Amino acid sequence: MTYREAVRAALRKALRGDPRVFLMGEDVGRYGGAFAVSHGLLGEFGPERIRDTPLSESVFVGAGIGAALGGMRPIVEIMTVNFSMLAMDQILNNAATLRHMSGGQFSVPLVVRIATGGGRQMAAQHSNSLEVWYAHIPGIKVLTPATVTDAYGMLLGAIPEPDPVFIFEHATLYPLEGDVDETAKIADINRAAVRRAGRDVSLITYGGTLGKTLQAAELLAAESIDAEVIDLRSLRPLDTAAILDSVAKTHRAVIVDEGWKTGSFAGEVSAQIMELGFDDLDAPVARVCSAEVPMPYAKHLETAALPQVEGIVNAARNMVPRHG
Amino acid sequence: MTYREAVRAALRKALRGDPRVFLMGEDVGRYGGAFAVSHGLLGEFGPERIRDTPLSESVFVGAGIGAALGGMRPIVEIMTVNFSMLAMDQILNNAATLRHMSGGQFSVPLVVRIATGGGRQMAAQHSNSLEVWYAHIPGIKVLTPATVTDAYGMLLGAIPEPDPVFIFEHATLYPLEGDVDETAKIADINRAAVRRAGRDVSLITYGGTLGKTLQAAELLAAESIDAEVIDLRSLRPLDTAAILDSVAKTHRAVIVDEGWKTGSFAGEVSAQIMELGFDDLDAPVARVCSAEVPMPYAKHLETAALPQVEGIVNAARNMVPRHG
Amino acid sequence: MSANIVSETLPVNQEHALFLFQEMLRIRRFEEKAAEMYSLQKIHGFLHLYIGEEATGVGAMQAFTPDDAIVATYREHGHALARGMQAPVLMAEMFGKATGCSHGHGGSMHFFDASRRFYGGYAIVGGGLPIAVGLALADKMQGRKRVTACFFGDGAVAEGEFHESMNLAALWKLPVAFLCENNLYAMGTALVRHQSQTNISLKARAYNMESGAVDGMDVLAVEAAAKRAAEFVRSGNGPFLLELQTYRFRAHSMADPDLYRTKEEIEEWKKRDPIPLFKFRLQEWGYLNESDMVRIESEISAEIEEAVRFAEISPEEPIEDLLKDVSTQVKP
Amino acid sequence: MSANIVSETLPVNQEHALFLFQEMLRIRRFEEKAAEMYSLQKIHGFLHLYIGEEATGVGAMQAFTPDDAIVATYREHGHALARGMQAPVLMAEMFGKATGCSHGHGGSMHFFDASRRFYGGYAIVGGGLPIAVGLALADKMQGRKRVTACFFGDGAVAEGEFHESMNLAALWKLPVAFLCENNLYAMGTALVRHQSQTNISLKARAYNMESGAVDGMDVLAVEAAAKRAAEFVRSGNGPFLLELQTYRFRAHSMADPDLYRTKEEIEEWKKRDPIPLFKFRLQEWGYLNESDMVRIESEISAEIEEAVRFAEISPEEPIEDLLKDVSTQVKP
Ligand SMILES: Cc1ncc(C[n+]2csc(CCOP(=O)(O)OP(=O)(O)O)c2C)c(N)n1
Ligand SMILES: Cc1ncc(C[n+]2csc(CCOP(=O)(O)OP(=O)(O)O)c2C)c(N)n1
Ligand SMILES: [Mg+2]
Ligand SMILES: [Mg+2]
Repeated sequence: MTYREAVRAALRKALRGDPRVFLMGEDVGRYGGAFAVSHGLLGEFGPERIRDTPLSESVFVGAGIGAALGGMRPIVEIMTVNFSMLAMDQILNNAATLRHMSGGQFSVPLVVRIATGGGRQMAAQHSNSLEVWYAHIPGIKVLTPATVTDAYGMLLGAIPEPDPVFIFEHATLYPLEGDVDETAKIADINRAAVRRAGRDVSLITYGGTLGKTLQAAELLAAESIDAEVIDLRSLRPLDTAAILDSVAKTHRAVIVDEGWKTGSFAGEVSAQIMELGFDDLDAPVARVCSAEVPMPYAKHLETAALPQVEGIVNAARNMVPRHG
Repeated sequence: MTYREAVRAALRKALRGDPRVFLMGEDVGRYGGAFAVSHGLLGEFGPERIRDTPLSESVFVGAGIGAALGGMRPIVEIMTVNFSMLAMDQILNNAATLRHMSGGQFSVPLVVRIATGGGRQMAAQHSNSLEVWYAHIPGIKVLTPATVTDAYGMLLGAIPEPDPVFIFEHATLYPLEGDVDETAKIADINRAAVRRAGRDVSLITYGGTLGKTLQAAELLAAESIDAEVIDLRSLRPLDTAAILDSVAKTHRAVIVDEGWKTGSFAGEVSAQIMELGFDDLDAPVARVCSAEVPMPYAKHLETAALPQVEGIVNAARNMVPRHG
Repeated sequence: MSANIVSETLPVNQEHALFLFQEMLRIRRFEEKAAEMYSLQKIHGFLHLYIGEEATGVGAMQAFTPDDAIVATYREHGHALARGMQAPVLMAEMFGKATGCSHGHGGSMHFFDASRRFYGGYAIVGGGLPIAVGLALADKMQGRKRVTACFFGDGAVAEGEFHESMNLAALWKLPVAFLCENNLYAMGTALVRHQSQTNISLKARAYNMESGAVDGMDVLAVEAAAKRAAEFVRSGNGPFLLELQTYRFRAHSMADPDLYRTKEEIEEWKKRDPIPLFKFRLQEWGYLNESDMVRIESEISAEIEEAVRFAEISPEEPIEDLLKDVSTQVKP
Repeated sequence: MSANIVSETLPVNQEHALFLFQEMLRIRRFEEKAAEMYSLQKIHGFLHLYIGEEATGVGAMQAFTPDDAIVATYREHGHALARGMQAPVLMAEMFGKATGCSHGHGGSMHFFDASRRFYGGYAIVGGGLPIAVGLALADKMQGRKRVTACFFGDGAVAEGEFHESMNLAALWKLPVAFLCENNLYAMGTALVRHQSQTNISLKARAYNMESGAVDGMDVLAVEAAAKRAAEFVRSGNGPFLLELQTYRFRAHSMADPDLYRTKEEIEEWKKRDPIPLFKFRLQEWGYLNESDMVRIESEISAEIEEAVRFAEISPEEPIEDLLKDVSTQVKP
């Protein structure tokens, strides 16, 4: 099944399993979902539970918060991360604060799914990767499923969470094919995963750049550089232990992150390695991020702006001493 | 004069010097400014140029962008950084993109002043430090004047900029006293400043935490630890050279930043030192940031949540080997 | 109901009338004390007083049952008290104590009480409206006949969140009573300087929503209008916008030098102070004599002194608990 | 002007009538070619066609002088062409070439042209409205008698930015002509499912703004209504909201399977296709015969072929210039 179908299967399972669950967002129903993720769910669950909203990001995210306070288990879809700017007030000031601000009286069991990332020539207003902003906010969880299995398992893992969970689905992943065991238990959403074991360098990434990073690891293998690939899976909480374990083994790390470099999540990971794994390092941690430019439309410029396999390979190659 | 008065003096100079300059925001006029910054300007310049807006952050920031496109030199005030969430769409998707997206045809000479920071028991919806989010955005400049002189000079330095400039004024600084040479030329807004020279450790900070950092340096001096204090002044562009110069000298750095730690600007600075100053380091770079909690109201909790002098001193002390 | 101002009232018995009076007076005295505590630096941060607006909160609150939900603003002392929250936990909250209704996390702007379905205390202007819409959505989806009462000011009407909330609530026929406390100012900005259309209840038409306006200085008129609005909503007709026309006698917050309006304007409005106005009627009806009045004042005074005492002696939340309620499971 | 639909038209001479016809036809053919180029993978990303809505853009654009400003949406091919931007630079933009009107940075959704005061091309729904308000503010403050024309869809009306923009423009009496192209759908969501009040022009009352609605399939009616609106605005009366009632014949974008409406509904609307409708009238008036028609089609066809050729042979922006226009001074 595809990543898209895996999200859909998880939605279906959540909707079937709990009458409090409903899906709400722009064009999730009659249109069939901007990325066809929710295609067919309207027919199965009806318009009460598959709710098309007006173009009103602030109120439909805020209403998700309110409905969660009121005992529902809303899943809100934001079509593209850039549009979530219109809901940032509700996210930062309400969703993330209500539990603490109320002295623990209220909780907001809300799941928000957001399509993110570039690579489809959607230009400057539809291509950002702002996961780092969300990961900065205490009080919420930030997940970045990068595989078909995680698309399924992490969404199901998010539903029972008592606090707001933001799931970033990189839009280039939707057609990705993979296997999912639908009977398997829901995923642990707090742990990173080693996607490829290796000894020479840790390539640390998440979301849309996992595929490129794995490709880079293969190319490096051909040069006898044995890269370990860590998929962070969750940015908040961050599985720092998994990062440190890997770096303790490889002594080198490249962080691959589609966000703009300055203020990137890659910077955070680098800083944590600095703080907790400094003595393990044989070389400075490197970052492969997006160029600091609003995403250009033209293919060749967009490709140049985004992290690519070659850049990852170069970064790793530059820090690993030549064998023989 | 106070920091507040210095901002006001700069506003007055800008308004007098260029008929295209005007100030717009909530309660900048009749109320006299939420922090009394614009007090008196309405009387001097009239309601055409000191414009009270409705509570509509998105449109008054967007109108600032439009007015800049239309040949004006707007200065927009956002009362508190948390409210700027309501304008993030205009900031990220329009202000920062228009020059590039239009192939260089348009520019947005807009200045936005934003009060930021905690420490006044304003609780979770009025106390954040989100400078790092702004510093992540290509296409804009992000300034953090920390002294009375910079409050004056950097605002004047921002006015002639052809691109959007966001100036963060830490609300605890407004009563700060200092000297300003009003006849001096406008400040270089792109460079960091060494606020105290030292050899043992670099304390790198900006905005509201400069004062605490200088206090920490004094306490460290009493322990014979000679700290250098770097005031970043501008987060975008970042004066990386100044950071590296300092670290090359001291071999140690503590970054002090009022933002929450995960995804903080301190992380970015740490990552850049990692990348470009690794070989100079005798100890891992440390960060002193805010605790990861929505800002609590109660004084003792707020104090515990924010970076304090003691924490800075401890961080520095822990990394400097005991002399004798 | 049209967009005309209604000031019809329902017949009122002595007990209920006295209750309303005491409710208003308690709020007034509570806030006078809060102002004093602020001057004494027992209370910090922002303190927004409701003085002058007591009839709107007290009158409106009569329309809602314990099952209904309340969403308020940073100027919510009156709503909290009228909802039955007790003065001591509110005072303790403003003192930043662990016994406060939000454990001292929120202060004056962020009162919460799950047991009374009091959902706060929102300090981003307009930010509470989407929450109210969501609470009502939950009720509607779960087939409960509850109403969500959402208080906000005239200033909030200019925010996009007002517009989006009105449209969605009306579109989905959600059980929200939108209660706009129009006190003619948003901080220092007068209604005419922040609204191109100053008739707020008329704006409901843009959403195909029913609306009305009422004299917010007359507690009985407010009660009657709010009850009609609440019953309309409760009967499944969708949301209702009720404009409560009032005035704040004090500055916007303790930090406000109040430069933007004249003393005369304030004095003029004080002639319509809801408390003496209602007292006069109670006396006229023979519901209240001077000795009742002395008793009521002294009961309230005792209650508020007790609130201060409680706040004073209450413990602070331990610093070790700083990260406790950020997420359900915190990894320390 | 009331909120009723007007379809009065002004007397029209042959030259102007033919001009309008050609303008509409050029847009139609340009977009048919764009769709073809998308299928051939010469154009990527989002492509939103305007087909069916040509009368609104062409009719409305007649009301604005070169000094006026235009703000449009991601569905702006029609507006750009009607504003005089040339097909080759638009096609080149969609091909991602350096010769494109935005150097290939923007693509279909982000056309810009400083020389024609065409301010783009906004792809966040509602995001252009505040920009238009600001452009108008600049004009008003500088004492210029210009108008800013702001196009947006019915979907945008639900966004908070619409509300805030309407209020501010009306409050400050800014010279904005708000032109709502109501094509009855926001992506797959029908007007009745996204607006509690489906009469869009009526919403202006909530802002004390003048408004009107017009049959957007009749280019002459649109022209007349837009001219009245523009003159109203130009004369210093403040903003005007004009609702242009139209329909899009194609899917929302090339990615849309168009599942949310019936073929019959589309066919019904196609009977009101603005181009044949106007052609019929031109013929009736004796303004257009078959040989004119052949000539016009072939001229437009040549123009568009040239646009494709130009786009094909144009160079790409060099990759070294990736960071060039991010800020004025870039430190490489
Ligand atoms: C989004 C936002 N912008 C600005 C402020 C600052 N502020 C706090 S209250 C207020 C005025 C609100 O007026 P209104 O809604 O009429 O309520 P009132 O204070 O009169 O009760 C302003 C501007 C804020 N808290 N939130
Ligand atoms: C803020 C925002 N939310 C969602 C989208 C996705 N989207 C693009 S166009 C569109 C529909 C807009 O409808 P309308 O305003 O009626 O314009 P039309 O496409 O019909 O011309 C949507 C939902 C967007 N671009 N921006
Ligand atoms: Mg008010
Ligand atoms: Mg539409």
